[in-house]
Amino acid sequence: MPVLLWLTAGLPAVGAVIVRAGPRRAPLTATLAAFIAAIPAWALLVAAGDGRRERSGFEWLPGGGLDVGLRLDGLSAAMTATVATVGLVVVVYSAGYFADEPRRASALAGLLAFLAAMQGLVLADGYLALLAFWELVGVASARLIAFSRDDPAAAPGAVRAFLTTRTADIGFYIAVLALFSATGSLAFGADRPAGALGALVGLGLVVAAMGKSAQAPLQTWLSAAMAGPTPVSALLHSATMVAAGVYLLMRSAPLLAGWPLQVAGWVGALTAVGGAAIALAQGDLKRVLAGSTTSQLGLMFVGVAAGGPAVGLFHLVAHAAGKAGLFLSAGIFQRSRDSTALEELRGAGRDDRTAFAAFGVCALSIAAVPPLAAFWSKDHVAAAAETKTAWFCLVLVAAAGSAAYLLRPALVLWDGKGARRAATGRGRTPMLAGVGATAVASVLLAVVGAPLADLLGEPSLPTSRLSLVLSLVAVGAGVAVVLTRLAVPPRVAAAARSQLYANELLCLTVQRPLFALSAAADVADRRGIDAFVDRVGRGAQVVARSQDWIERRGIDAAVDGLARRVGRGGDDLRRLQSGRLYEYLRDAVLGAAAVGLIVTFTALT
Amino acid sequence: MAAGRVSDLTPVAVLGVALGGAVIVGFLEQVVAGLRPAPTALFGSANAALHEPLSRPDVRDGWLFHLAPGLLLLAATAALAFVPWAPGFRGIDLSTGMIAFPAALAYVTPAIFMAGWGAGRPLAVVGAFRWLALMLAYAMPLAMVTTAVAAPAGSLRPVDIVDVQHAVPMAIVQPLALVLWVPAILAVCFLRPFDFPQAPGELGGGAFSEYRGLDAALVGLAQRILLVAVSGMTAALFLAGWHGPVLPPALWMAVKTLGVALLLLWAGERLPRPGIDRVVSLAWKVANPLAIVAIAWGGLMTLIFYS
Amino acid sequence: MVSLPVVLAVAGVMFGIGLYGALGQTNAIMVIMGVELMLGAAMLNVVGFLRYSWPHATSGAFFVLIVMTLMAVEAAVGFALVVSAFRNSRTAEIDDLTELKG
Amino acid sequence: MSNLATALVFWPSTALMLVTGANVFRTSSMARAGLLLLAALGIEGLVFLSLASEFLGVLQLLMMSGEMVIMVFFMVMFMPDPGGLMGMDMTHDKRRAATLAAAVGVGLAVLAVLTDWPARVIGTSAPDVRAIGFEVMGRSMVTFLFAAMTILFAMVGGVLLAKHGGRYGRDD
Repeated sequence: MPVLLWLTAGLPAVGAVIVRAGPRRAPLTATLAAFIAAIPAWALLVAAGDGRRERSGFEWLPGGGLDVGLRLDGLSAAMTATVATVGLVVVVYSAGYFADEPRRASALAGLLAFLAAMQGLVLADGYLALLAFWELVGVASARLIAFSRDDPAAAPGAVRAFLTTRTADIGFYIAVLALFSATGSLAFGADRPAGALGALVGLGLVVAAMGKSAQAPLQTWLSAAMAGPTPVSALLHSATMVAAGVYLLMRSAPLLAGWPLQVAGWVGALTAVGGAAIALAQGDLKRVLAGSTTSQLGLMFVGVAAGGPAVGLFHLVAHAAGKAGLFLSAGIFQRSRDSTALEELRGAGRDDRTAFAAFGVCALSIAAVPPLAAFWSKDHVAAAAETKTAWFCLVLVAAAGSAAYLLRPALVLWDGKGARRAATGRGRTPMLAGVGATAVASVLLAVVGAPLADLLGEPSLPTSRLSLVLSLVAVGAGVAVVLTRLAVPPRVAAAARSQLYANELLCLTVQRPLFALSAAADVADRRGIDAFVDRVGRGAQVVARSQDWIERRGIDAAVDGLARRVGRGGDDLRRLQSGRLYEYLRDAVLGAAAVGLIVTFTALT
Repeated sequence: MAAGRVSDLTPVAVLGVALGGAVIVGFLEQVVAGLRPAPTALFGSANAALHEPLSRPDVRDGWLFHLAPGLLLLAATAALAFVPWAPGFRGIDLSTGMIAFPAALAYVTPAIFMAGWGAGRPLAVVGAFRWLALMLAYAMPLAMVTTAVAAPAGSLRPVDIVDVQHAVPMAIVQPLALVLWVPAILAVCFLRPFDFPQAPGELGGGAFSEYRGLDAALVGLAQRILLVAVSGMTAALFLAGWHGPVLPPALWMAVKTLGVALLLLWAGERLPRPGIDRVVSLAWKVANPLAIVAIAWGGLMTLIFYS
Repeated sequence: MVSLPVVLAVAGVMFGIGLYGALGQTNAIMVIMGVELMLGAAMLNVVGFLRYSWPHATSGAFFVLIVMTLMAVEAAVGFALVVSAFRNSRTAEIDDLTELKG
Repeated sequence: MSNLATALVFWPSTALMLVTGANVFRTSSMARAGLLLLAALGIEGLVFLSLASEFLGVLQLLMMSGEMVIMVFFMVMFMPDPGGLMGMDMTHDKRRAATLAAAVGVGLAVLAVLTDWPARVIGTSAPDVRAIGFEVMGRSMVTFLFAAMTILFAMVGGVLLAKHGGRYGRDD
């Protein structure tokens, strides 16, 4: 069983190397590697379902209490199977998507390397290993976003994504350091230490989760990351990497119990609504989906905070299938029209009805239409939030929003006026295979709620008739808003289009004060210190002039003599550096002998 | 090396196996060449060789020329001594046998260099240099493969490695190791198709071209003892050694060893001799990385099946 | 009979032989040979201590392993330097390789 | 290994080792020098064996064979007179080198004999292979990994140094 753990994390990495080494057969080897790598992950899920719990690791710093290793429990088993399955689907799809791309081996290897890091993240045992894989995931993601060399937005997008998540990761580092100094261990499952250190742990972990999961006000990087290839968006920015933040919350639930989870819940609820608003205002299909992801991840935060890990996990799994499908079918449309702008895509759904059907199924699932998967998971989130009225209301608004922002692009895609009958090009079969798999999963995953709760050892998921009814009403309201083309106040629309001014907010709260501080420092420097220095300088000039003549008379002559003598000494010493190896060696031996003698005499006396 | 593990009969036993094995290998060579195994022909040619006068190369390092067959014979016999023959019948049973065996084989290389250099003829020197290049390239896979094979037993003692195979021979568990091992041992006993130092068609006989009489006979004897040693080690490491049904252990081991030797001779007879540059580049660029893979595979198998 | 001082004395003499080679030889490869002999003497020291003072110290054996590795590294880098120098100035005589002269 | 057996192997071996080692620098034939060094270091392996260090002795025998054969290879390639036919002198600064070396060698030997070493013998057998294995893969793993990385870098760097040309193409 420990072997399976290491295989799950190691096989994708091996696959990445093999794919990179043999670019000619990259699609085939990548698909095979993803499939072979998925087998141990599924086996782990089965084993965990049978009640197996394993830990395999080694002591990293002996005596330091720092263990590095992998673990199998309900949460990691569910996550690893999700990651492996979505990864397999996306790699299969990518084999088609990158059919005409000359650097496809690099892209496919990058996907596999990312999978390896992600598997390590979800299987990691202890915060030290988790942190290491957390950073690896960030690096792999930045590399994939920056993949395109033609798109001018790719490199800035990667930098923004990397820097934003890195900044939030500082919270993780602070939390880990605080936890270690308070408890002397970085194992999972500890309770939060009391006092200021405990507060640092809670806050740091929540901030890290917010950064990775693109929660407001750090959500802008996700939009920028859409410059990456579409399969990358599907894998990283919907199903796996952004879910790492939610995973961190679920994994740290005992550490975060109390106010940190409340903070996370509030952030999630507000982000759910904000993300929905952003998604509604975007004119680019992938950015719509990015906004939707932000919103749905907010719902997961609420689910974890209000209902416990199982609720969040179910929504994570259901959302992973649905959102991956949406992105993948978006990629098919993108290939046919060479763009992801909604106006360019008008009628693309009619050109490719199979892809549109899959898009529809996944959209219905994410929009929480019964009986699809995300309907049930979102219902559990809503039912869990019922105890806290404010969250409940925000969740319902977000539910209405999700119906609206998914209906809008669907209508545009199905618009007959723009149909062109354009060909998708090479590689359609594997792409459709990937999309179809996610659509089927969006239907089938509806039943996994109870087994997932069982896997995590929780008795049942919260349900309530009231939330069920109100959710359906909210979905209806969202649909109605789009169909009736309800006018939105222009200021709200503008705000939503520009990411709810998150950048400006960060600018105002972080950048401006920093600038102001440096400006103040500058003034103090010029007025106070410079003037003093000037005065000292003028005084020094006077002294210097008076010394000048003393110097020329007496000191110069002495210095010249000294210099001449040093020069002669240098010439003598130069003879030591003969360039002859054996003379150096001889000097080294004599030196060593001298040291030996000194040591001996010191020891004797 | 410890006294308790070497009985008084050990030298006699090892020499007996060495000489007997060499004679049987001589018969096998006749069989492979398509002749009827005839003792008269075998001993007759040996006798004739002994009556030839020695050649005495007229160079300053000529003494190396006569030292080489001795070192070769010593290396071959030492290698043979580390092979586990049967539960009660083994040469030197070291707990580091799997290092000692390649260590003994490693001295074949300087011996052949001495032979070529001491002959003082350009072609012989070139033949020896080619041999050096070949053996340096193959020494690493040889040592690494022994590591891979020793992993399941958790011991470097050959006897333990034989015992760990009582159920499944190592050839089935670690086929890659066997694939890397066979060319390496063919090269180490300079058998065809890797017989660059002495093939008649290459460099006019190569490193051993000047050998006559007793020297030549000793080289031939050493080569046959080497073949017995590597065949025996192959049988022990990969074919479960003396384990087998019905027959007594020693007999099983003898059958397996002779089978391997016959197979090696037979294959060498039929395979074409590749160019030295191709062999060396293959050994460095393919066999060495694969040997690392073999070690990893051996470790994996150990973790899964043997721990 | 053999005892610790005897082993150490032998190692000392061997070290002196290596030192003579390293100092007195003109060819870079001969110098490397001298250094190898000196390292061999160092190993002999450790083995002597291992036998006569603390036989179960695995760290001593480990130290010898490291020295063997060091010998291989030293030889590999040394040969590479010799090849490189030989290619640049067609000689491996260290008397002629004096570019480092100050 | 009994004390008698140790002495029986140790004395002839060390004598031979010192003689061959000294002759390395007295011969003018490169091939002979390389082979003599091989003999000296190989015999050192026998000395290890006689001092009950089975693992180290066998390993020394294995390592030195490969290393010294490479040494011979290089000597023959890079020496002006590999066969030693002209009997040219390859030493410089002979007297000073000999004096210094003799002083160091004799000094070390005298120091070794005169020092009052702790006479604490706990057993007569060196650590067995298994214990060394646990040492290498346990407490000293980081050190050994470092050594492994060093030798890898040395190999790669050596190949790069010795390769014709560099990143800007062949230089000849």
